[in-house]
Amino acid sequence: MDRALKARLESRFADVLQGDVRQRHDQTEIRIAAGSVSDVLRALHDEPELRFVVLADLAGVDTGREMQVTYHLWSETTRDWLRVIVEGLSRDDPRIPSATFLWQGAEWMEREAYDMFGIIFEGNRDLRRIYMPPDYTSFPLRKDFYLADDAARSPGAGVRHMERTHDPADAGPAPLRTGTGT
Amino acid sequence: MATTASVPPGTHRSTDDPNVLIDDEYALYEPIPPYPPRTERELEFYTPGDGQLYLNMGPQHPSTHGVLRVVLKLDGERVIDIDPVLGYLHRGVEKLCENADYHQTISQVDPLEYVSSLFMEWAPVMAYEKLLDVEVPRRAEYIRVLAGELNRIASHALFMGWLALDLGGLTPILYSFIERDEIVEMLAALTGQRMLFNYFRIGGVNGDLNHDFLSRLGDWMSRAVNQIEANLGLLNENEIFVRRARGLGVMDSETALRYLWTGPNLRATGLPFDVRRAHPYSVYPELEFDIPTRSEGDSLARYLLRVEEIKQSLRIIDQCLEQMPDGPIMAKLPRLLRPRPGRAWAAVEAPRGLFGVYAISDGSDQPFRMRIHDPSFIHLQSMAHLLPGHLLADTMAIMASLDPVMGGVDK
Amino acid sequence: MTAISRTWDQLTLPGKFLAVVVPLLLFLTAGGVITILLFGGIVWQAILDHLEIVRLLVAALALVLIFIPFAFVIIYMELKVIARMNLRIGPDRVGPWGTLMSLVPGLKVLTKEDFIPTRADPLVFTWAPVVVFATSVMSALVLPFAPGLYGQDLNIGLLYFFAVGGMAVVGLLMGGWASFNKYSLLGGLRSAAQIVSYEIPLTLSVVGLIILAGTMSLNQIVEQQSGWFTSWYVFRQPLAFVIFFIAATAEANRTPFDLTEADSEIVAGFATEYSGMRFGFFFFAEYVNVFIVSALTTVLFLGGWNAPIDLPHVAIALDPGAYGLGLLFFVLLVPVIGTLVLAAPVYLLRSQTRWWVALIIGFVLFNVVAAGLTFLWAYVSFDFVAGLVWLLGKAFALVFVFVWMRGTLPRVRIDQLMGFAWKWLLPAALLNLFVTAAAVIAVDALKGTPL
Amino acid sequence: MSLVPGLGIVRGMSLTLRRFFEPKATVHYPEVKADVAAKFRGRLQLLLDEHGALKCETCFQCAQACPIECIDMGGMDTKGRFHVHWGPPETYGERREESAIRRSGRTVPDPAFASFSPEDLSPLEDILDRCDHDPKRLLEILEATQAAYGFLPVAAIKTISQGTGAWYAMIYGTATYFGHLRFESPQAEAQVRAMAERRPSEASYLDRLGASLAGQSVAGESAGASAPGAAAAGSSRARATGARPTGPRPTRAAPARGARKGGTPGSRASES
Repeated sequence: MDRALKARLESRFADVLQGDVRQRHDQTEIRIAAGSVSDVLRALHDEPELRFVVLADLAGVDTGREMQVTYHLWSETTRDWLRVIVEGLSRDDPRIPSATFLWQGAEWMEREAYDMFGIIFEGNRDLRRIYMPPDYTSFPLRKDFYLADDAARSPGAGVRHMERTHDPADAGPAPLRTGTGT
Repeated sequence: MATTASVPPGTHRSTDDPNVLIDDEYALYEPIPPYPPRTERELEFYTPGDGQLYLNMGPQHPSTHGVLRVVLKLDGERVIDIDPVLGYLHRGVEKLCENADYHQTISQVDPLEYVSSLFMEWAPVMAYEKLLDVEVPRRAEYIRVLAGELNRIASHALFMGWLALDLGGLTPILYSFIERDEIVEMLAALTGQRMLFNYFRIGGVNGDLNHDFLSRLGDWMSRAVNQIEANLGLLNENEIFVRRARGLGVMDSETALRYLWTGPNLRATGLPFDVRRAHPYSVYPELEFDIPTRSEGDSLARYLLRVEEIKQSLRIIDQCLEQMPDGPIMAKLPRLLRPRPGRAWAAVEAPRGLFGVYAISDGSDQPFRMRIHDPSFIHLQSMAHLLPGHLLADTMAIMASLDPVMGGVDK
Repeated sequence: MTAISRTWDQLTLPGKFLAVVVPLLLFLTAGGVITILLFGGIVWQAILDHLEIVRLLVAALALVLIFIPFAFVIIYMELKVIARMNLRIGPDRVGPWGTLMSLVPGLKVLTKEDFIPTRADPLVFTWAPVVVFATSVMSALVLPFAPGLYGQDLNIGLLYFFAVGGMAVVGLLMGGWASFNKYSLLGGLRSAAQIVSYEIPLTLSVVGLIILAGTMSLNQIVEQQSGWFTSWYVFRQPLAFVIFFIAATAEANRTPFDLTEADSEIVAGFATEYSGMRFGFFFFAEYVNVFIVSALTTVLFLGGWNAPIDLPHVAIALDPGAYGLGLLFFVLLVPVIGTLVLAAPVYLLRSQTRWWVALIIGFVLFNVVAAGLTFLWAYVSFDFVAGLVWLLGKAFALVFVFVWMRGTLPRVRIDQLMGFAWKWLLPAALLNLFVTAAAVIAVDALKGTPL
Repeated sequence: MSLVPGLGIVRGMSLTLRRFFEPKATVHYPEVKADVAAKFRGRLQLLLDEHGALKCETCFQCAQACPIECIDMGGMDTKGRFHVHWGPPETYGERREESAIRRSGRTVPDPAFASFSPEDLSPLEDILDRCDHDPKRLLEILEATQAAYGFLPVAAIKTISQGTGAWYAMIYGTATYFGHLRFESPQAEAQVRAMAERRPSEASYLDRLGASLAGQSVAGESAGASAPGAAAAGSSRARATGARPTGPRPTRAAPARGARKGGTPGSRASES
């Protein structure tokens, strides 16, 4: 755990941080809102005492209550992985600015997050489905995803026996997990 | 269902969307999607220029390394633009991992990059150990490093054969398969499986070193270098191969960072970024090895860099065999794992680059969210940057030099 | 009526067959005899008058028939040799050591469905393989296999060969264009560019040889190389030999110049949409081309059907009539005695061998020995047997080199291919031509013969 | 790349020519078999103990642990019961899809088993509705099912498994855990009794055990003859260890998300 990094982050991003900076093992975790993503990422990437030039990962998360987008960053100025969690996206219409203005290579990861969670990355010029067929209607990694319904909605429905629309009458809404995810 | 309705003559229904009617003639000529372009990039790509034609490669193409489909925009033999289409091998591994318990996920992520499966196991195992605050015995760590480096050599050896095969050479692929087969037999003696070794366990490894493995390893190490050198004599010296691979898909380091390159491909552009040194994760701090880099950043550099990495891996294996401590190979853990809620990220240096796993626990016996970051996925993305201006013959050569594995690209 | 039908029903199946065939044969034989007696003389006279036409037809038919086995042999060679170079065993199931393996793809293409893709041009699509195969066989018409064993001895044989061989590109273009497939189109265009641009160094490289030989007739070129192997043209025109071999590799679409069916780029090139026997024609034409190119290289540079050393010509004068009745005893006794002599050691040395097994072994051994002796006698007493043996030996050695290169080398890119042809091979061929011409002029001047 | 142009090509060709005569790396497969590592675990097989008896006790732990649920078992369990599981002819792929759907958190409409279930499953629907498809009330469901049918038919258990989302293996573990649940119709009891008569008695099995431990082998022993002995062996071990309780043990609380994979007391007990 890199205490100096924690101090630096707290001093630099005091205004945009939501909650305190958490540290566990070799990871430092900050939480911000969707509005300040562009500024925070640019500052992390450009400023000489941070210089997080390597974007290791971009992941979408569905906690069951809200959507989150997680960035993992590496810098030669610290021994830790920096995890930037953008929280508070609504599950109905999650929107977040794209990171492709810094890392062109984030494009496909954002496409994947859109494909799996329906998160809209504003500024990504190629936000298509990447794994699922282009006319796919649902987002598989959401917690309320139900395969049988989804297969019934898909163009090839009716081929296999489990591809039939699930009638919500005989078993209520999708059971969400009790865990909050954090 | 919509497919049962009759279609007017001269048209047929799209396999993507049965509500879309495609004019047969139009559909016969171009692989242009039957729906209006949805994004800026798609509009740009599927707007044909003057005298340009679209060529659809795959998913059943001899050399697309699996079931990749790429749509090429050609001007004669020269490639103007490329649009890879993924998803033909998509298995939803992340969803499956969310619904299997922590032990079972290891066998779920195993076949991601099936030529280097041990690394696919290493990252999730490390992530779970961080979630559970487990201390892994040092002997287990050494065994992991040993097996991992063997697997890295096997993967790199296979890469050279594939590159030569996509450049039209029939023989090198079989020589490298001979190399790979010896290593794979070794690992089978160690782990019990040839390809999808379900070997790493949370808090250790599945089995200890045995005499069969050690005897095979010693026998192979004595002649590995000469054997590999002899096989490479077919390529390193060959004028045709060198002239074709040189200056192919040149990438400079800044652009490589913007495209999130890692691993040998990034090192071939001159940046010595290696997770084993940049963020040491196992007993790698105790081992000494160099990080070879090259400055050209073309296919030949990627090829030669992997040759160097094979030698470094042999060094690491030697040191592992010397410094291998005694002791247990598994940490004490309950059979049913329920880590306390939290998040963990672990990244390893796979043969293709940074392979990371981001696991979220909600206190149950199954990961709440399991994110898998695969380097092949990232590297394949930059084809659209590397390819334009090259010839059709170089398409597969550049892709082979990036060394993607479709099992990892389509998770 | 009923009696005939009852008799017919009582007949067995072979009986019915014979009852139909035998009278038919008798009738046809009688008719044939009468026809020959009436018009035989005229027909025979006509054949005698146009003997060269008949000879040409027979030669063309023989070439078509002989090239299929050659293609099979080359396919087996490719499978086995490349397998051994890959440290594999290769085909080992069909036939002894897999020798019949190359029949399997032949049967496969014979039994596969033969379809024409949608929107393809049926006429051109159908005729393209025919054109390719026909050109390769036609160009072989001037190849001298042995003294007196050739299709035609044209005094412009070499020119004819290049002219007809260059027609193959038409077939490839037809196939690539008519298939309605972009891979096929790219393959056809590649083959057109490649073959047309390699025609030039190929032809120019042999012009020097023609200057030296003073003729374009392949037979005379071969005869000029008789005697010891030092008189072969490869020693007088080494540069031309290298250029010719490289250009011939490109002509035959062989690795490293097999861009027309580069399987890792354009799936199968012009043959992507072909199946069944149409693909089989392309398939055979490729290997026939390999053999023809090797044979031509042999003829031009490696002495053709001449033995490398000047063997003394011994003629065995066998006059069967001189032996009279003894010949009968000879013919009857030699097999019996030979069988017994060869069977005796087998029977005596291995006690558990049954006597009839020993006799069978002895008979087989005797046949082997007799065949060997007959071949030796034929080799010594007939020139064309010796010539055929030497030419086929040299040609298949060159075929082995082609297969060897395919097992070793990767493929060049299209721009490297063209650049190599125009920047290196063409100037080298011109240099070779000028040097040869200057040398000839100088030698003539030194000899004092007027130009 | 060498300075002399073409030298590299010549070297490569010399290498291939040398390899042409070297010993080969492949083998004639059916005649020559490649050696398999001693630790190779690619083969799934039922192991026999030294008496030729099956070691498998049909505890379904492997079926529970299999990540893709491709393990299925049939045959005879340690109580000499008939047809522990007579599953439908399922292919690997169907099974995988089914498990994927079950893991997506809802019931699986799977008519595959209907072909070999003569019973009508309409009472089962009421029972499941009464217990609103709750796997935590599995014991209640099973008892009601036994009250309805007189025993627990395989089709009923499968229906319960798909209705509640609990694995078949877990339901089976629960049912075997409680002594008063039966798996055969009373008609099948006679069959079981007939089989029990055909089976060699436990005494003879113990004699053979002693004899083999002493070192001499019993004449006329073969795998076929000793396979039923396996069941006797299993039952003897079971009685010896007393792993057949009369009443239900106090059980742990099922996890909160049990509905997704049907964590049942019996299955948890059998798992830990």
